[in-house]
Amino acid sequence: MNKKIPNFVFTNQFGLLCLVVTFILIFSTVTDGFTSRFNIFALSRVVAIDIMIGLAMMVVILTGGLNLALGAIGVCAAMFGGWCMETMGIPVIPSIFLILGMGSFLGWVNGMITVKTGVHSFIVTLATMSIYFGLMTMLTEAEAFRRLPETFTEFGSMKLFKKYISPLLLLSLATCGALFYLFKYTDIGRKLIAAGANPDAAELSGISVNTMFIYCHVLSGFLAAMAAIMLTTRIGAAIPSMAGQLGMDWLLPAFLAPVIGGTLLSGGKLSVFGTMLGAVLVTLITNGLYLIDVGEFWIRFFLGIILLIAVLLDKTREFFTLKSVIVS
Amino acid sequence: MKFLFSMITSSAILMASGAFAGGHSPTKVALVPGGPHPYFAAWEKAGKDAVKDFGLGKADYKVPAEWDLSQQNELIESLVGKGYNAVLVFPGDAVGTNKILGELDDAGIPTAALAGCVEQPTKAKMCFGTDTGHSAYLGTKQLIKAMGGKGKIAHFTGFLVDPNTTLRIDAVEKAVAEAGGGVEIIQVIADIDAYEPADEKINAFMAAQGGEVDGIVTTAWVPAVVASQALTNMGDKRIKMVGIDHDEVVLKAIKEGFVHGTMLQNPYGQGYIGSYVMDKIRGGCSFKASAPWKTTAQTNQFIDSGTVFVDISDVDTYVDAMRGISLEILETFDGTYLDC
Amino acid sequence: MKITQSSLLKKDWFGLLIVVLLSGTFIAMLKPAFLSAFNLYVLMVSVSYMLIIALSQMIIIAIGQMNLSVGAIGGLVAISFSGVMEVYQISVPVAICIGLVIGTVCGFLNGYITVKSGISAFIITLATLYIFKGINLGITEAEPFYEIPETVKNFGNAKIGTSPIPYLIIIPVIITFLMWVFMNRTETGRHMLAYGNSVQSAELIGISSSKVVVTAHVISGFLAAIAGMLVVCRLQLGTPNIGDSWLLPSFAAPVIGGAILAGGKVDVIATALGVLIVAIISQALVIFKIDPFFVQIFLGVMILLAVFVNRYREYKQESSKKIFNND
Amino acid sequence: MTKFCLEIDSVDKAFPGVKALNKASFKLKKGSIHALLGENGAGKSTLIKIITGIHKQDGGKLLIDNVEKTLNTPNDATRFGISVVHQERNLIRRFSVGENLMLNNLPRTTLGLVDYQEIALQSKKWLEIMDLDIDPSTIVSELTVAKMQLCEIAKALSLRSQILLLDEPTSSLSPQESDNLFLLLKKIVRDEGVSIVFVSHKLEEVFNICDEVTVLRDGKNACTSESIKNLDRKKLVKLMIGRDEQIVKSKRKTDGTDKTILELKNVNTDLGHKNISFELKKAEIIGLYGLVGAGRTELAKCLIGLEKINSGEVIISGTAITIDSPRSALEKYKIGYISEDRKKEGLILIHNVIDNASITVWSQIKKILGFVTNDMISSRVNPYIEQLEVKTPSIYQLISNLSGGNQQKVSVAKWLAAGTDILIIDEPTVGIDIKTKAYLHKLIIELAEGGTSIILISSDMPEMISLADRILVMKDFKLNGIVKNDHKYDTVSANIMEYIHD
Repeated sequence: MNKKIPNFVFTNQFGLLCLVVTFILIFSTVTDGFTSRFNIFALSRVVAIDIMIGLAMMVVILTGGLNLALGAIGVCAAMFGGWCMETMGIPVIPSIFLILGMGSFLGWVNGMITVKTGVHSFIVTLATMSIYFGLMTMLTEAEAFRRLPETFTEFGSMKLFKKYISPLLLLSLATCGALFYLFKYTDIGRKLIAAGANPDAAELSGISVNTMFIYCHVLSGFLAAMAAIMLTTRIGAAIPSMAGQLGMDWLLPAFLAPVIGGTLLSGGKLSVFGTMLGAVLVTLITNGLYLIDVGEFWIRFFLGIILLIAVLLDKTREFFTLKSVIVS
Repeated sequence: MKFLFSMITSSAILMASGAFAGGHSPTKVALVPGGPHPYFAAWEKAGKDAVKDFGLGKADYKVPAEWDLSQQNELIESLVGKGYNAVLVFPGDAVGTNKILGELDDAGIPTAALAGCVEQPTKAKMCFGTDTGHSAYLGTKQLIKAMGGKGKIAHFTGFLVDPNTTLRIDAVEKAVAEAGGGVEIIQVIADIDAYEPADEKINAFMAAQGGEVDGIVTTAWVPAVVASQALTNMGDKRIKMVGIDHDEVVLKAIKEGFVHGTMLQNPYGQGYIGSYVMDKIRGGCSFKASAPWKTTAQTNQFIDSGTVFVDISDVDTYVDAMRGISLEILETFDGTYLDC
Repeated sequence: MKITQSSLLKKDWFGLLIVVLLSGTFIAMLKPAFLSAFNLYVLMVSVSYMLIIALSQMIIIAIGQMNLSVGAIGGLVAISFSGVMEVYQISVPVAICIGLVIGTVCGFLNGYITVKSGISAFIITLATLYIFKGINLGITEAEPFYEIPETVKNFGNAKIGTSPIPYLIIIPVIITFLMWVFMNRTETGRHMLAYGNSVQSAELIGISSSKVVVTAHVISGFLAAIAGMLVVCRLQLGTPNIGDSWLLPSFAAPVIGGAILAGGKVDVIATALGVLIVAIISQALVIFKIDPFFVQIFLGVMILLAVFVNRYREYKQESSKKIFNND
Repeated sequence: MTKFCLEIDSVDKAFPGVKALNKASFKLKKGSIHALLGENGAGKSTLIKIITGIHKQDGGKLLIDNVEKTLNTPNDATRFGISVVHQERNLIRRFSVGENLMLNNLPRTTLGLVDYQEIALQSKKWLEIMDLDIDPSTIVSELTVAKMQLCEIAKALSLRSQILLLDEPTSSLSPQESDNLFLLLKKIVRDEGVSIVFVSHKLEEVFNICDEVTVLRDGKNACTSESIKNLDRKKLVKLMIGRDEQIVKSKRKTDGTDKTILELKNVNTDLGHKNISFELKKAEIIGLYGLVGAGRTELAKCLIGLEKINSGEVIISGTAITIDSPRSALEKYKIGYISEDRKKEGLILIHNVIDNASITVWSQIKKILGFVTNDMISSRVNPYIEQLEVKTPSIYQLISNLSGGNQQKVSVAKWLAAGTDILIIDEPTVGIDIKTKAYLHKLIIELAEGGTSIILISSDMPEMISLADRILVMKDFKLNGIVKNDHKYDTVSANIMEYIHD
């Protein structure tokens, strides 16, 4: 967390930045459409949502846990929002708060169950994933909310900076900024990290680890709801299938971004900047693979390979940095 | 290494194709289904034939790896980035897909909804597909006829998120209502457009209520296949069933007498004619104000791609029947719909 | 009398057996159709491959890891199995061997990469999940293979004589028995459980962790392969989305069967009963015409419930021990 | 020629940053019990790991029965007849006793399946040798700690081991259990012809059962295979710590008139403590002495709210209170706890020095919206890091790269920075080198002089006697007695032992 600037060159983030730049250079030279205004705008919007999803997972990985219910929370929040706006006629702004509240609440439920049972959040969120999603489909009868206020949906197709960039990206970057501030410059953020790194030591040092873990799950739910709002504005409707069956389609970007970004799976170490770059890298590569025609069906395969390479590289890097520190 | 190679070759191709630009540039159509599904497979050949027959630049079938609106959007966006300038899409969502169609329209790219419609208001030039509601209605009528005008019906259908599913459920209800009091729907099982859950649910249904039910209408591909199979396996010819589409399992079951018949759709014609229309529109044509649009629950810019009921008597010649319909539509299309 | 009672109660499978019997009786009383021959047949069919899927996950839980790629392996094997038969006209036994080899190789890769990299199996199998699924989609372009030989199709449909017992369940029952023998009666199986109990202790005893982990993953891949092929027999086609929905049930059954995710505690019989419970109740939901989405919710609630119960039993055992020690 | 069954000859072993062993040697006579002594960090555990094939030496030789051998894996060691009984319980808790005993080489039936009858039969034999009257099918987790210990030895014997390494075997045993163990050890040396390497901190035990002694200090031999007859306690201590045992005396005067700051009245806890009552006065150091398992650390954890207190009163500055979490212990009542398990409970090893040292003060120094910067933190914490002379290249260094002593200083620093009134210090000098140890002792005294009240938990008798004002002796989760400490080692230690063995 507190690396000095010259050390930045040796960090994961720097490596990622280099990769991002390299891929941008490659794709913009080899493919036609990559730098087109349409493509860049489209990319900025996808990146925005993937960053948000990645951050939502990152804050739970911080605790050494996982949140498989991420997508389910997102969809539930979006559908709840659709209900608020379409059925109840609640104005946009209060609705957004309600959506975020819903996401946070579902995250809180995950957190409470995890903390109270002491069971690993993997199994808890595996269960709540199917409960949330099932409840949502039951209550909505899988009917989408398609008549959302235009003020809400327009946000998703707004174009800024000579029509190159979606405002959604700015929202995501702002969220990154806020999380960076939280983890670097506030006592709560530091406590969250400490609790994740070594719950026993943190507890004995006067930190309520359970509360911190619940905060992480709430934050995760909140960020998932943010992602859901962004996705809803993008597609202009709240649709039960927006994150795939059980919301599981969000899981790949959710894991890719933080893991590539250098967040430690055992908890206690995260990188907001890295997660952001991880999401950027993944979106870039996906887009590039589409453009150079590897075949739509092979994209998953390549993403899997990239995830594998990323974790293996991270392991080797860890090995070398650890060595160098001990020697110096 | 191979990866690098494919990057270089594909970029070379792209450069080369870019050279055509200028004037009415060659039309490059992308045919994008909602996700992988056997129904759409005919689009691939339809696109290729359209390139050959109408001199298009390209007409490629591009499938999102999963049934997911976001993935479909991402794929379409990247296809446009890659230079496709016309998009035929099976809407991932009746409203959700409108958003991207509007954006494509802003970028000067004509689009049309194929096989399923988007709701209005929309920037899609047309919706060209099976009148699914009508097809389901006709199919149910056929079933009721086969059942002798009375009995209990079960309805198996596909993804609830598919815009067509609701139409189908309503249409089946309508046909049943028209039959008077003799016919009753005892269960609708939806959201079973994948084989494993479909197998599980349909068989559980058969086990529990197979004795009570007299007729089955299926209005989606997978349930039709699984239900045909279930009836074949049970050796049951008492229960009448009307399926949908042309999966070989269904066709075989018709020949063997386990399934009464099936409602065929015309995916090949959709892709073939759809590609043709896109090229026309890029060439400066537009739809006549007086075009004889059909109106459905979703849109009033609908063109029927045709549907045919097939039973044991004509199951062997269905391909010709469909081709006939396609050619018929194509022949009259310019005159009926377009203003060039 | 009292002794046998309490030792029976201690067994994971005993409580589950009671649940199975009670729920079975209850449903049969309300809907006699539940016990009809055809319904029992359908029930056994769905139990058949779920059993293998659950065991495939269970053996990884035994060593304290997770295998997210069970479904992806099953799917890849399913399409390879049906694909080689359709495209290359390969005979059924050879195709089966090819399927088993692919599953085993996939499992081996999972285990080998996990051991060599020291990264958690969770993340490795997450990556291989997408790799295997990606290969599957890349090969099939999401199109099913239809040309399944009649022998395979018949196997998927046939019943033993006039009984409602499907052929499909024979292999799973044999495998369940073999797995029971393996986990309880073979040195490798015992070493796996020891490893799951405590990696450190196992290593000090001289149990090779790489051998244990790789073996477990190989078996898991092998079982996933069998499950994939059984589903092909059942569906009579090789569709690429086989395996997509396996994740939740693969964890549900072992967890309901009292498995502890930290490793070292799994029970083959209890897992099998877990599969049975899930199947019975899913079927009951259809019989009672309960909203199909409820199945989803129900599965989730079952997992949570099982987790609570396991937790509570552990707590009870711990606290009873505490008193015992202090005396 | 005397027959040596194990000979270690000038073995070297280095780890990144430390030289753990530097030409260490010893010779184990067949049929003898050989003590391997040394302070924590002297290299004992490294040497044991080399003998058992977990580590490989960088240089030097290892001879078994006068033949040089190379041990690459723990299996090799087992094959050559060497077994180790570790400090950590290494039985598989969910397995039966019999299966644990046989796990390396499970007997099989003709079908190649595990033969549980044979297991019961074979293991029974080894259990009998250890005078253990338990059914081999008993699940290990149902045994008492002492029985588990004996099972581990039985397991080593079952491997036909000729050389047994016992690593602190008595650390969690009661005196009776220990005595019983020694009798058994003598018996198996006599009857089974095994040789034993005995590692212990308790010198009385060494004099009780060992024939020869090897002492390691800083990775080197302080004495090699010396007969126990040539040594006495004083000499042995000098060999271990390199100088005479020094007792730093506290010069403070506590006349008992100071204000009582903490009082426990008949406290019973969830963990099983019964009727604990004592007072802690301002600026006083009270010691909690007892064997491992006496419930001292557990009592501390109940006090800071980690575990529940069921009945009785906890009174702080005259008011009866309930502490529900370490957080309220710190924030409301200014009670801190320095854990004995530095790596697991004390420090966050993957974080740096300053994050570790400041963990307790973030809430105190935050500004609006929880704003905290590294600068704010370092200005608060740095004085303590400097005062404690923590040796680190930078306050941003990862704590795991620091030596044990410096790590311990950081975990003290975080409580100093938090400004606690009551500090519970649990085994502060385990694994700490002599110099830092003395420094920490001085520090504890200074803290008390500065007005902090301290509860010191230590198993190190000299440490206890040099620091504490009063010593509370605990046994079996009960307070057995209180010894007024006049810092005279012989009398005080005798008093303490009386309460322990009572």
